[in-house]
Amino acid sequence: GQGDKSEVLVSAAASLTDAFREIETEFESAHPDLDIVLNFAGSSTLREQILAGAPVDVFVPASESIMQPVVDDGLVGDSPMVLARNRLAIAVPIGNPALVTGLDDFADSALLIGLCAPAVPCGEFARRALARAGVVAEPDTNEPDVRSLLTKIAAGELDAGIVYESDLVAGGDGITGIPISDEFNVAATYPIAVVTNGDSPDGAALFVAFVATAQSRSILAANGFTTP
Amino acid sequence: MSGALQARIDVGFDADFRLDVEFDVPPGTTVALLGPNGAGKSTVVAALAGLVPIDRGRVVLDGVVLVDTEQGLALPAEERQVGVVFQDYVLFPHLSVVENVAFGLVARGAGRAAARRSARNALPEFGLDGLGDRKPAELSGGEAQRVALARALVTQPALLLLDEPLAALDVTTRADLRHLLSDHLADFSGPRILITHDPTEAFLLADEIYVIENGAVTQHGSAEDIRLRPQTPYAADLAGANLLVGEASDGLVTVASHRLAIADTAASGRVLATVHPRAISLHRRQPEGSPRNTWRTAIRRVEHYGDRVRIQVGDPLRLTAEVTPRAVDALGLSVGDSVWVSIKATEISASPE
Amino acid sequence: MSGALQARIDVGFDADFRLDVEFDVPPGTTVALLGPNGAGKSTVVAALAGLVPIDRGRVVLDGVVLVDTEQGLALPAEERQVGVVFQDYVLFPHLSVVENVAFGLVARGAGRAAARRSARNALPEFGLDGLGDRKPAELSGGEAQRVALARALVTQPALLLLDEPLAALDVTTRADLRHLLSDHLADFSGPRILITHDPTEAFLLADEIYVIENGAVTQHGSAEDIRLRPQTPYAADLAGANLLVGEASDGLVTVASHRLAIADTAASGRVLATVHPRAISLHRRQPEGSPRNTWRTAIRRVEHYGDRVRIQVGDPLRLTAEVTPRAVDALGLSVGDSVWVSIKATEISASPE
Amino acid sequence: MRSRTPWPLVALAVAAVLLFALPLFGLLVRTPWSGLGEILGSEVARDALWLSLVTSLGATIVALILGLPLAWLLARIEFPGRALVRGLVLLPLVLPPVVGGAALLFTFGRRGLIGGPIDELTGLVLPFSTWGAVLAATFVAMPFLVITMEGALRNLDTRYEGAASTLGAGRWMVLRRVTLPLVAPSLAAGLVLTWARALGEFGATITFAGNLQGRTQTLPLAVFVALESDRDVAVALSLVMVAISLTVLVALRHRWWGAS
Amino acid sequence: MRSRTPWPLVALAVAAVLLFALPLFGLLVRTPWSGLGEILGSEVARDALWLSLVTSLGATIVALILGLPLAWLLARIEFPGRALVRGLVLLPLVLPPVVGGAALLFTFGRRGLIGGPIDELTGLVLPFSTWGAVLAATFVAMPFLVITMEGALRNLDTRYEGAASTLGAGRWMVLRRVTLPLVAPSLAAGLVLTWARALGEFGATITFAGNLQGRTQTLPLAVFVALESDRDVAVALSLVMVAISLTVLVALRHRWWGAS
Ligand SMILES: Nc1ncnc2c1ncn2[C@@H]1O[C@H](COP(=O)(O)OP(=O)(O)OP(=O)(O)O)[C@@H](O)[C@H]1O
Ligand SMILES: Nc1ncnc2c1ncn2[C@@H]1O[C@H](COP(=O)(O)OP(=O)(O)OP(=O)(O)O)[C@@H](O)[C@H]1O
Ligand SMILES: [Mg+2]
Ligand SMILES: [Mg+2]
Repeated sequence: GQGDKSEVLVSAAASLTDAFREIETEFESAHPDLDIVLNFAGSSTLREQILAGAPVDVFVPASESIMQPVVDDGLVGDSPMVLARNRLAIAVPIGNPALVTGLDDFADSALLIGLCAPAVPCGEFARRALARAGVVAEPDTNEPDVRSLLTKIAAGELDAGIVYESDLVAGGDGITGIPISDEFNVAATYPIAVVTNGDSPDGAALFVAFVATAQSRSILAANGFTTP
Repeated sequence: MSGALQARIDVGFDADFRLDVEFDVPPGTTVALLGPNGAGKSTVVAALAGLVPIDRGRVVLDGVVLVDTEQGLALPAEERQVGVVFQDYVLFPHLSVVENVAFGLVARGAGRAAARRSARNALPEFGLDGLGDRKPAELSGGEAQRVALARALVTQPALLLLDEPLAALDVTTRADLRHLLSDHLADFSGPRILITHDPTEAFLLADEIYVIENGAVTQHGSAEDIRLRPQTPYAADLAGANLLVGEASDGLVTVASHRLAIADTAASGRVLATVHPRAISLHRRQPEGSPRNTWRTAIRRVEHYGDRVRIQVGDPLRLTAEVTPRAVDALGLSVGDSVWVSIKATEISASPE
Repeated sequence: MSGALQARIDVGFDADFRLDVEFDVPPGTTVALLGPNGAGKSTVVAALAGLVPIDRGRVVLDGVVLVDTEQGLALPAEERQVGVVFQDYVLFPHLSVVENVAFGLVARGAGRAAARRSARNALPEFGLDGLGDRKPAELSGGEAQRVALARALVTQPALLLLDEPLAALDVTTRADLRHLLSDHLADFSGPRILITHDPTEAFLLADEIYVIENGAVTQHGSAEDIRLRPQTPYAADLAGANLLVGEASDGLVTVASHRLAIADTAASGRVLATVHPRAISLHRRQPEGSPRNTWRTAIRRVEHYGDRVRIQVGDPLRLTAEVTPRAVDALGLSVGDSVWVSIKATEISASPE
Repeated sequence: MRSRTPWPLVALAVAAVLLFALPLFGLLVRTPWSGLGEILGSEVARDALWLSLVTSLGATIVALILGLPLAWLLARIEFPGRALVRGLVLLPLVLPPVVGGAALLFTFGRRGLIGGPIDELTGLVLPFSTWGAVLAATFVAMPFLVITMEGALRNLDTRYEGAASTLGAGRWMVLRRVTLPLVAPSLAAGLVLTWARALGEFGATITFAGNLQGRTQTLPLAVFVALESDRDVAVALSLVMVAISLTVLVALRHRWWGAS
Repeated sequence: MRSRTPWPLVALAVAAVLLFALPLFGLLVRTPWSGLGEILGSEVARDALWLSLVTSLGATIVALILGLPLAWLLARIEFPGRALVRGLVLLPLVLPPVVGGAALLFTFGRRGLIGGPIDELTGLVLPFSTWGAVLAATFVAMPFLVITMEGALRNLDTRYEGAASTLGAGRWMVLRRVTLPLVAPSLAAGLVLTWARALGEFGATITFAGNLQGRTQTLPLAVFVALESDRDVAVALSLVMVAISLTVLVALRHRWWGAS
């Protein structure tokens, strides 16, 4: 951070990395007196920090369930609003060696498939999508986060997995995406809220307002998110 | 400068061994501790140096109380001015010879460079020239012992504890260092305690000798005392004499049911009788003449020591006689042979136990 | 069983020290190595045991080639049947006395329990009863040395290397273990090498003596040879004799510009002349009579050894004389006094260098 | 000596202990003691506990078998590139776990350098299997054994080993009966560090072996997943790990560490 | 002895080395060598590198100051609860990093047991500050120093220290001139393990200290972020860590480790 600018500490889910870096640049040129400090980590890690009193101004986790305990603890000013949604997609290793075509292939026990763990949002949503498609999947692994699922797909260890669309945009090397049709697709919701622990409530409010602007929405869209 | 040492030490390891001794060493004198292996000599050193806590006792050096268990007082080792040559040297393996010798000087406040200089200057005196930069692992046994001696002596402590400091030295160096030590000891005004297994060394270097056996002092006195009137078999071995314990009455001593005539007709009760090996004669045939004690027995051992031969005879009294090689040849003595032993009554000195 | 040892060893540490020696030890004989500190005796042991690689040489034991540098062959230590008593014992600190002694038996294939039993049975012989369960750190110096001795002897190796095995023992135990050792050695058919600084020990236990100085053998022969004809000052010290190096001609030896008459008129060229201390007489006034060598000098040192007194006289010839305490008292000799020295020509034996 | 307490040292040591004890205390304060029994009795918890024990012990054993020889070589044998090998051993410590896991995938994965041939020859696929979890834990934990033992072996006086060999002990007996007992305290330290690190291993396992209950889901993985859904479960499972390691160490007290 | 090469040992050791070397090789194969210069010259990379060096060195120093006394006490002084303290020291190894970080937050956070009072008294807030990153790294890395040194000190023959004290050396001089030099190889091992662990530290740091570029974002955290946006950057940054640790260890070779 620079000199006497006031800092706004934004704790954002790691999947928002690229999008929020761009938004930071835009925001800071619009508000030269404010310095956005981005804190990327897994949503639950960020939540633990806030619950332990970390001086965070804005919290943007990857699911509403992560936000809930923070709300319950009375650490959120206004009730959270929805920042963006992230739709699911099928990820396969580049070249799609197992010739996966859609959700139906997840029932093929000959394939090595991976999902996120049911307790994790991406796992919960993936299972909902599969249920909608009437597919009974037996995953070979229940990855605790999308990142490790993607790593294994990229390495060719898994023939297919269900991830977020934004993941295919960011760091998607070695991965080919296959869209999931709207009728089955489920989207994760990214809530955003001002945290009362923070030292810059005004800056926080400005930032939350800024992410709702069209400028920000186009950045989010470019990174694979859908916006409300 | 005064500087006497008064020590009363009581310390035990487990139930097996207990050391309970008392010394009084005036300044400027050397006390030699002699005793069998495991008698507790090294334990005395450790206790005086502050390396082993004592159970009961009091040690005063030069008016300073080092330990007093009743007052719960025990000066830590580094605050006692005690120089120690350890039986197994305990040289610092990571330091060179010069650094080992300089260690005590640095610890006592000398500058690093000055200490090294003094240490290096002291090396020739101990026959260590040219070895200054070696590590202890690169020294021979005798060289290591000299380093240990140099390390302890250069600090000029108020009390010197020397645990078999010459045991690993060759004959020439041993004689040289014995002189060095006796010169050093003469200059050095504090008390010193020397442990040795070599009676000659003790007789040469010590003013007083303490014989320790099984944790207790069994005899102390001048070299002459020990030599002439040893009180225990160990002390007799030290003196090179034969020691017999018996019951005296009317000019006779009864030892294990064997009777010996002695000159002292007044002696009575339990006595220690000593006979010097050279006072015992051996004969092929029953001797005639003055010796009042003669009996027949067998030879158990024959040992040639250069110009003397020591012959041990068997029961009823195991005694060692010393004769010349010529006599052995003349009499044709060898192990198992039957011989006559004769001892003049005047050669047996008896003293009450 | 044969079992001789033939060894030719050449090994050096840095540039400072080089050992280059050759031995031939027939089976059943004991060779004593004597020599000043740092002469290389322990290095011989390490090289024979296989703990130090040798630079050049060949060692054959009982027909088996242990090392041959020309063939690039070196049996590892564990495949040589060599028992070693190390100068500093090197007992295993984590094992009890019994386990230390049993170690070699286990290593040579005995069952764990059987080995412990034999080890425990061997302890009394070495004066170690009751110490079987102690750890080495809980032993006195002499006790530790006995464990080292027991550990090496129980395995009955084909070659025994004893590096000052009795140095830390008390007089009584030393005599006992000397006997034990000489009995053991008598039973033991292999060759053995004994290192010692004690000439008596060497003379008693060894069949042949090698004097090593500065890495080389300077003299070897029987105890008698060394005692009567020492070839170096060190050997003379060993023998307790005075050694003079001089030029002989016409029944005279010139030593440092001083002339001594000798009996052997045939001797010529450089000779080693030895004089026994007891053959040197001291007088307050110029002596008259037969001794052909008399001169006047000063007393440098007086040392009392029990029943003998050794007196060193100063220039022109530093000699040690041995006299009785009675003589010292009678003549009132003390350091610095001027005395007359006399030596009979027949008491000086001269041999070509 | 023995009697005097060195207060400045004690003060620093107490500070060190507090650094470890206070966070534990903080954790205990926030623990949901009431629901604990139920959480710990669950199948997920039991599976994870069992797997954690298996993989951490397995990793420790493999580390011992491979790591001890390496430590011995590093300490005793002079060979070119020794410093490089020592540096290599530390890689798993400095590599971020995810990268380490990815590197393992490149090597031992189905399409990896070694994993490919292994798969073809034996049909054994390391990722997603318990073997994979053991491999990941070994990779991460073995450096502790190697580095600790190298230091200890370097410190050891080789004369004892020499004396043993003159008594007829071959290399193996010397190692077993002399070398290792003499460095026992350091070996205990190395093994404990290795085992504890393997027990706590998370990053490389998750990346390399995946997260399948009963097969690769060890306690740390279960904790991580639980953090997403039920914080109480996560804290409770963490306490299980704390309890295991404390129990093991207190139990080892006399056996291994030796009396002082 | 010296001349014979123990082949079975060598074979096992080679297997161990391969376990470390192959993944590195796998990583090198996938490294984007062309873009490397640009990536490493970026501000993010330079900040992270600098911070990593500062925090890992800082943590090593703090671990030395606090951990060495603790190791000494554990090795030398008999006190009740010693085994418990030793167990406590291992906590950071077995606690999942996120839980460890959370425990640190409970304790040293603004609302924590200690953090609250500290904040009120000094205004110093540890989380989200470089000091916090040092604290997290210390918490995680110090156990290695403590456990390694305890083992080494237990192995040490105390007679040398006794001899030094008879020569007049006080406790401090004995420590500095006798004890530590005698355990130098183990101390080197302990310090290297500590430093490497601190350098690679990720979980507790991201939880406790946050992930703020230039303040708490060390190399492993930067790798984590890079994984979300550009894998090439992540691999490149990982290689930086590998390079640093190899460089340091190869450089330390003679100075510290001592010739064998
Ligand atoms: N740490 C210990 N634990 C138990 N017993 C011990 C310990 N140290 C020494 N001892 C025993 O105490 C007794 C005295 O030992 P000390 O070393 O004082 O004997 P010493 O007279 O010096 O013998 P030496 O002439 O053999 O050196 C011995 O019996 C020894 O075995
Ligand atoms: N590792 C080594 N490095 C360098 N020099 C050494 C080493 N070991 C021994 N020496 C030197 O080699 C020489 C011979 O040593 P050795 O131990 O064989 O002597 P020694 O005859 O046994 O003497 P002592 O009677 O004192 O035991 C000595 O000068 C010694 O300093
Ligand atoms: Mg002793
Ligand atoms: Mg020697």
